[in-house]
Amino acid sequence: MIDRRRRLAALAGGLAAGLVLAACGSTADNASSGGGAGGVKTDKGVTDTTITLGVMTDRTGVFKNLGEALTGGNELWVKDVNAAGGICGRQLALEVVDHGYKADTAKTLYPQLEPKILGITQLVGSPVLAALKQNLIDDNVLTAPASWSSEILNNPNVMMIGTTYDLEIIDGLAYLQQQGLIADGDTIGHIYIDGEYGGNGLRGSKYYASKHNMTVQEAKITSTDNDLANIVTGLKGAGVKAIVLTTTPGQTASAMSNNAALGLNVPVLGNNPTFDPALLQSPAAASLDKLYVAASSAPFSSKTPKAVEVANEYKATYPDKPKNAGAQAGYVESLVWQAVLEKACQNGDLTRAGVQTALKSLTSVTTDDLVAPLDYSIPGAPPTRGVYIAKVDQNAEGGLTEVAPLFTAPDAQGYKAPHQQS
Amino acid sequence: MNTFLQLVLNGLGKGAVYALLALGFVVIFKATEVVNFAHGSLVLIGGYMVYATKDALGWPAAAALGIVSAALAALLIERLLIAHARNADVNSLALLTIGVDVIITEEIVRRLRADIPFIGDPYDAQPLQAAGLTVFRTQLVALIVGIVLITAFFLAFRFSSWGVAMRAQAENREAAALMGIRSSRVTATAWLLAGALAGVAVLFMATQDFSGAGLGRGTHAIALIAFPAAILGGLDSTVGAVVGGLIVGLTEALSAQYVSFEFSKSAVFLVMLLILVIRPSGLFGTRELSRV
Amino acid sequence: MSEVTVTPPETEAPPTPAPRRPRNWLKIAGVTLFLVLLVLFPVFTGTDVAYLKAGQYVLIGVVGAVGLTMLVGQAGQLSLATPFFLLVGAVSYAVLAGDSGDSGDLVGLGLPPVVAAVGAVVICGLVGLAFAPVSGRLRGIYLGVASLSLVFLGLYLGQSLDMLSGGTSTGRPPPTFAIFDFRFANTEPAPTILGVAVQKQQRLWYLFLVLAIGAYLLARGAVRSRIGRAWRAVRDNEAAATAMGVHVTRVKAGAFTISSAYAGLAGVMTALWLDLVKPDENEFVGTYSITVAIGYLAMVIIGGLGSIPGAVAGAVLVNGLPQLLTLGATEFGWFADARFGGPSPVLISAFVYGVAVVLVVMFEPGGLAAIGRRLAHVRAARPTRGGDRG
Amino acid sequence: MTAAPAEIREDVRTLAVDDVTLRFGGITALSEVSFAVRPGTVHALIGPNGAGKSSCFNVISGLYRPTSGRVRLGDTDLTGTSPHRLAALGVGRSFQNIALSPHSTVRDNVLLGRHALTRGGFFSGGLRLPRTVRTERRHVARVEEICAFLGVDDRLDVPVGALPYGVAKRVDIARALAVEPTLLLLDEPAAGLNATETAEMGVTIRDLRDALGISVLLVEHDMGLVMGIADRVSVLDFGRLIADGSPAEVQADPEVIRAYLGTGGEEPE
Repeated sequence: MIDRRRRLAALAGGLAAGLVLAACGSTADNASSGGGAGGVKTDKGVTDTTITLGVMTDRTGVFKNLGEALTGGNELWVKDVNAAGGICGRQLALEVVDHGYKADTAKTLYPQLEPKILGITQLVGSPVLAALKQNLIDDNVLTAPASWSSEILNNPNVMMIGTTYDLEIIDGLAYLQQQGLIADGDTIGHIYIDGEYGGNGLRGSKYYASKHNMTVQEAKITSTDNDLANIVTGLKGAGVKAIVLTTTPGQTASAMSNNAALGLNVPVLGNNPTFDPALLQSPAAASLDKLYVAASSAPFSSKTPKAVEVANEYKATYPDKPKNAGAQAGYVESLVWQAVLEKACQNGDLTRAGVQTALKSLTSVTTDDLVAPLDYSIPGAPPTRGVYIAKVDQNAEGGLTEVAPLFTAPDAQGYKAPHQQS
Repeated sequence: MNTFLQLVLNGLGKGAVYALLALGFVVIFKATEVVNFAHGSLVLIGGYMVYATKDALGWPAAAALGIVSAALAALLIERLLIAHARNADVNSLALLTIGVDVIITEEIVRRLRADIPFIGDPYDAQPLQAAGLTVFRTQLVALIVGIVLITAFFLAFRFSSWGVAMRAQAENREAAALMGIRSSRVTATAWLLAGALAGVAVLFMATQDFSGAGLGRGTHAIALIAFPAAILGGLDSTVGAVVGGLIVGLTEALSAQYVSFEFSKSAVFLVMLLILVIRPSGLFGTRELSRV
Repeated sequence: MSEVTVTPPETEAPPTPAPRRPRNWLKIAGVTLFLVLLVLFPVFTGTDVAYLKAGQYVLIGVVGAVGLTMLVGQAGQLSLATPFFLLVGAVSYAVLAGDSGDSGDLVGLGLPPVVAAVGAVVICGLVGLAFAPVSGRLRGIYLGVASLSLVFLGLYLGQSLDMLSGGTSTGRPPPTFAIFDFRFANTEPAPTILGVAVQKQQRLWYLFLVLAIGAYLLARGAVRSRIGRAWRAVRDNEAAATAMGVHVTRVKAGAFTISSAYAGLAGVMTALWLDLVKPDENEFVGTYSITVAIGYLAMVIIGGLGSIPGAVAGAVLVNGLPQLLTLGATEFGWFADARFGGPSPVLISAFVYGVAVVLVVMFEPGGLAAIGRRLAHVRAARPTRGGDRG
Repeated sequence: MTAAPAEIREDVRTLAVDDVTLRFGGITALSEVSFAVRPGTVHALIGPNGAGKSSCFNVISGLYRPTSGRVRLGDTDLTGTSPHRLAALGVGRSFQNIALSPHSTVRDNVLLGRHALTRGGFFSGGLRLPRTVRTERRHVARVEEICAFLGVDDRLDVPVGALPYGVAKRVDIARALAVEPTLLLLDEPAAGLNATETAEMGVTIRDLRDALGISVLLVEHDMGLVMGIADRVSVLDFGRLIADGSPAEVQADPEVIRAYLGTGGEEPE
């Protein structure tokens, strides 16, 4: 209580005086350590009764739809696990903070969150992850980011959940070729957001093109460029046979609608973040039928039993929340955490170092097929290389139907991720 | 060649909307020498009203309501704030509009929550194709509306009593006041018209064809791209607004293809910079902003 | 020129030095107390580093805003280019002090951090000077919008020159700041003040505090001196300034240079604060975005154009409020319904500073500085534009 | 009327306007104008509206560059000199519409006049080095002297914007004097002043000439003032110099009378 009052005073003190009053509080370090219940070693974020995980999400910024669904998925998992008796004799709790997709806000929130948690089960936003990279390493906080870029695998504290963007695109292009939609020697267009997300996707298409004698026509955009008419005009001029997107849903709509409007009409390949079911209500709806989505997690409407179960539970618990693949992705993020925590519990070490050790010993985390089995034993390598391929379907809930569950291209097996160590 | 022609078409179509936006800046500047940084938020108000009422009222009535709302909002800003800040010079008033803009924009974005509504129902995403070229219907409608409105403005500036009064005021404030021209009415009318222009422009902006995005922060940002259009044409020139709008549209389209897409926004600003260094009051402008 | 000392008729009074105001002990005590509180701030926050981070962020704003208010308020040149110089400063620091990165594709000169920081500030000043052909020719809003092009240019260059900036994907880490062997990082053992360990964040706080106070004093001195008078003369009447011997073009260019250098220092601080140099992905939201440009402009308007203490107050409000509200949000559960369209820290902060800008222009063009002066009865006459006294 | 100053200083030199022609496009604003301001005299430049007084004034102060002809101060050619260098050459000027900084104090405004006499940029000022502070104090003292001379020393800390017009006018002249000029250019010093203030201004101008021994060139509409204080008067009409002599000579000149009556402009009071 004193601590709380002291902080409130410090809060006021930043604006004016009043700091003197605040000085009465103690500044003693209150982190406890040592043996806990059941002889399990613990440090931060774990007490005898509770394991606390952090969620750094976006509820008010540009990715609030995704953030809401992911957080919903995380919360469902906590509910399920706690109903089943918790992990290691402890109940789970989430500490959720909203950074609004702003790195400066996150930078301030992090030190407030860090002492309370064992690890992070959801971290939204490439700029946020980049800004916190050093903190996560310094504090040894294991983090499941809502970013699937293989560029971030050089951070040993990142726990990748599923396939990375580059592999999604490699698998996706292989699927298009398998279907006869593109052929060796073609020119393909790739519109990508400059940044961790888009750039990683581009790495995938460049790799695939190099294996199949294709030419990639690149177009770099920023996350707020929504009018792609001039770009698609240019791609049409270049005679592309397919367009790859690593873009936001809004940009996907523009690319699709111009693909139709300008009479280009080529197949378009995107990955998970490119699609949002809300697009089906936009003026671009009629032009979406050419879109294929290669994603590491199952679409919202996936027929995979666990995905159906999560979707139903999600709809029942959060009738107002946006329905997108974030729900399953959030759930699966936490499922992997569950595997890590259980392993660490077996090892008798629920410290931050302990969960790191536990993670590296996991070679096949199964998630009821929400994502392909995950292997965390190779540093820097994506834990899996399989994707779900889906196609836009007006009638499917969440707007996508699976056309190929867990598809892994031969080219994907041979691909070496940028920070892969073997 | 087709690519080039298509780009020119894209550029001209977008330029028409930029011109409408730039005209909004120019009308207010001509009458009051104030640069209205809140134009983007007027755009949002108009768009928000259309979004909020089009399901209940139908699109045409909602569109009309949106235009009226944006106009009234502009009038309110002028009557409630600008008119009461009598001691402030025109530069301070421009800063005041920045404050207004921040407030309105944040509030509308909050009200939109997760929605990014498209509001160009009757014409959006219905392209016309001929001879291998595509004309976006939104931009065609915008072009026609733009030509009609801009012609009406030219006529009004020349011949209506308001236009005469406004030009007199633009020439010399004190003299106009002495001649009995009611300056506050001219000023209020200018704001009202600028608001209405913003309300019209947004009907084309929050579309798949024009911006590729629905109403939101991005719509507000487009008004910022129209700023160079108004400035490079000359803030006190109606012709300048039209030419400026088209230059911005074409610069954007052509540099996206022939330099690089990410350069296209910088290109717009660099063209503006170049023109300003050569002609500090813009292509058709007659006055520098602040006098010695 | 000759300084003729003809004693004019009707004045037998010998030349007297400027009347010294009697020492205001109350004021001196107040300032001392305030400084002591700032020095002890890490003690109050203790292990709650979050509040220290918020405090550091305010100090970054102070440096940038003090630089901007000299340009906008004193020299009368409207600039929205602050984020561009923040970016140039941050990138320059990383390039000058950094190494070539894990994969060797970055440019890094490996200079000592102090040299790099000074170098970054100088580079920003020179870039600002290079903008002189534009800033010297344009006035008012024209200059404001022209300077906005630098923000767009910065975004483009940051994306394209990734061997310098690290690119928008990952950016590049700025080297840890160090003065000789004293590193601004966590060490074992660490010195303590009143039982609180002085670790990385505490050290950065003191570094930023020294920089901000230095920037403040330098600016206040300059504003009260010859150069400050020249700025105001150019702002108010170029012809008169010229007649008094002021080289208008040079003074304008100089003001832009100095303001850019201040922004550059704020940029170096930003890099150290974020532990990261990374260009934004778009121009509207981010560390070097238009939102930041508007924020800095709001700081100097709210503080009172040209007022150095006012700029500090503006920085506390614009940079501090959202940070504190955000911390309060998690600490005390404020803004719980932000995600249902309720108010969020960012929204409330934007409202507060938007309204403050409007109110200041309408009712108190001298801004917070003038309000403060009136409250303190420092001065009876009503000054309308703050910092003519610094 | 023609009382010479107490002593003629050696550094006060003749200002010679030599055959100056100024054209803007097709319009000739000044045509072959020549006259000289002798050291230590009060010299008035008069003429009806549009006669070219202001143009001539602006040529002298370097704002306009003449199409042909020269302006010299002693041996120094002012024609090609940048206007900002004139202060350092000993030319001070006041403005018709008081061009002071309204938000700055009287002291601050007048101190600007010391710009060319002082050195120092951002750092020397910012660091407030002892030397800077000492120099500054010396200049402040001199400025206060000048202000006392002009009778505005009781308002040194008042922002100029809060002063009555007549007082502000004097501050403007104080600033011109702070340059320590040998030639003082006054642009309509009596404009906007009432009769009492005008008379006081006349006394002040004579006084400062007498006390400082400098030359004064003034452009003025108020004939009473001009005829009362000028040692010599030059008259312009349609860009030409039509008369140049003592006040009495000029007043008697038929061409001058015609010029004033013909335009219906200001009549000699």
